[in-house]
Amino acid sequence: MKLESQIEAILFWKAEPVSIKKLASIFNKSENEIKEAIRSLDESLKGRGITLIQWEDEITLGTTKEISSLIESLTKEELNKDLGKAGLETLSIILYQGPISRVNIDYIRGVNSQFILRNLLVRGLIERVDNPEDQRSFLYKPSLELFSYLGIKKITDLPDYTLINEDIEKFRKQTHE
Amino acid sequence: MKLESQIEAILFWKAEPVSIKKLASIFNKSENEIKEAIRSLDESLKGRGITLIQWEDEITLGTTKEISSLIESLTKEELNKDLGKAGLETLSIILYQGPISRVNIDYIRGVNSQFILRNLLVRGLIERVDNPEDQRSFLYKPSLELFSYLGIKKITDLPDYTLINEDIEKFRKQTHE
Amino acid sequence: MSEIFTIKTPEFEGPLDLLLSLVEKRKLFINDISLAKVTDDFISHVQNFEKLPMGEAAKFILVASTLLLIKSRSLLPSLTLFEEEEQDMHDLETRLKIYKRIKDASLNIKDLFGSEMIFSQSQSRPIRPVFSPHESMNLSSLIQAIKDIIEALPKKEMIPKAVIRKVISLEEMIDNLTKRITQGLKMKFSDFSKIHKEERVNVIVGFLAMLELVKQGVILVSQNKMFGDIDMETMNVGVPRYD
Repeated sequence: MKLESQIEAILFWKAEPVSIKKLASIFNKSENEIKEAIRSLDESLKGRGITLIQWEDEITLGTTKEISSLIESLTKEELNKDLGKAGLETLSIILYQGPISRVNIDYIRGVNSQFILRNLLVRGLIERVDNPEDQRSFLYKPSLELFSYLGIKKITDLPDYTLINEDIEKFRKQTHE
Repeated sequence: MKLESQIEAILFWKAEPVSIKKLASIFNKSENEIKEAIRSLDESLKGRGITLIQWEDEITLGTTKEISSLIESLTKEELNKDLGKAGLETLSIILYQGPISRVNIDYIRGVNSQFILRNLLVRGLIERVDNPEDQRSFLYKPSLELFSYLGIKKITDLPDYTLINEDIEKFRKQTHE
Repeated sequence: MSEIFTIKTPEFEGPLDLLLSLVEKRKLFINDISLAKVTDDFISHVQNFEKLPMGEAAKFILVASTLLLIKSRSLLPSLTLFEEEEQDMHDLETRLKIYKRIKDASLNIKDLFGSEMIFSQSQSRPIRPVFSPHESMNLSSLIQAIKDIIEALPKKEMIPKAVIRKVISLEEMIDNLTKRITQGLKMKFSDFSKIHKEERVNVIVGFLAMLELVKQGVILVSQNKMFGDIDMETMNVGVPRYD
């Protein structure tokens, strides 16, 4: 059985985001071999009812977005689609610039983001990870749940992802010249 | 999008057996059309990690047989894994505050508890019951096994039971003002 | 339950949001010229905010003071500023540019959010539980966990009773300045700003007021050396003051 199919089975069974590192340890393969298999799995899933969602090191399976309106009509779970101005701004910063610290989010927004961050964490739209550069603080990153809400498979599916980040980088450089 | 892929998506999302009759009504097709599509889905899934499991009139998706021994050993491994701080936090809230909805657990923890709840359910530490106030959600409460494992007879035997619940109540009130 | 913790300033998410809306209302690009143009609008908005929590008000005032620097520079190009002030001015421009980029992007995010969702396996799918508590889960660790949670619960932010003092208006400052000048005194700008030594913003407002007076031809200003004090005197009353 091909590695890509084995990975598919594990993702289906886990039904939550799994890291490439974890998959490498399960199958006793290198991370590169896993990444390669994920790429071919993604290819094989084209035209199928299920799809692969990935952000950096984490992957999970979901339904294709072509069927979203049908499932939405069938689901009993409550879908909260209201973000509000503060939520929308903060999510956009985290999507385009994440993982990012609260200080940097506040810097871009010009206001304190503490409570809106808590709110987004509670809703599962973002996740908090340790800041490798500062033990006392956290970095915020998009969750795969957020990707599901947006109907994107990977971060580069966001409109103008590269362009926007290049622009922001350019603005930053100009100040420090 | 082909009907077989749409069926695949619905089965994936439902993650429990669905009758052919039900599928026919969801897609507004005849049962024969559904059966035809299921046959081609079954064909398409050959060699993949996910397979169709059909029993009498009901079908569902599952992992392939080839990988079942791996999944079995992973399941055992998972069950014995320490759930860490997230597990302790969530379980303690359910212990003191249960039956409690996920929204309320998330609110107290300040993060989303979707995955950790499922892990606690799988371990038989908590139980899921219908929420009488909201058809779309569940309430979570400690399992009887957990009670006897912890050596408590009734919930009020928990240390500082009243005090702790008062503190949480205070937090709720203050933020709802 | 979702917006409980957000403290909203009237209409605007914060000073950058207000500033951006002012620049965009005039259909301007973000640069020092456009920022100088909207300075007065910004200050008059801030003056109209009746009650702001302390922390939030400070953020608005900080931006206002940087805008005043930018405006002063545009009125008096030879004006020498401290390095830190130069940095603040560049910084504000950069922040506003980044903020605008993010805000524009957020419109796309808004359209995408919830429109064509990807669904994961249903949370209500059946479970066959196997009772397997981990040894780390015992009564004392669970009690410790809930106590830690209670300890970490966010405390409600106290909205300070003291309403933030309004930024002294440009008009008040001009009046004040005119009065002193016409009393025939020749005074140094640093003396003048000592009278209002509250906040840096007041010094700057004072400075700006002075520049306005210069423009109106009411007073004469001389600066003998770089970073030196600025002497002010009225054009019609020539009574010198000796230190």
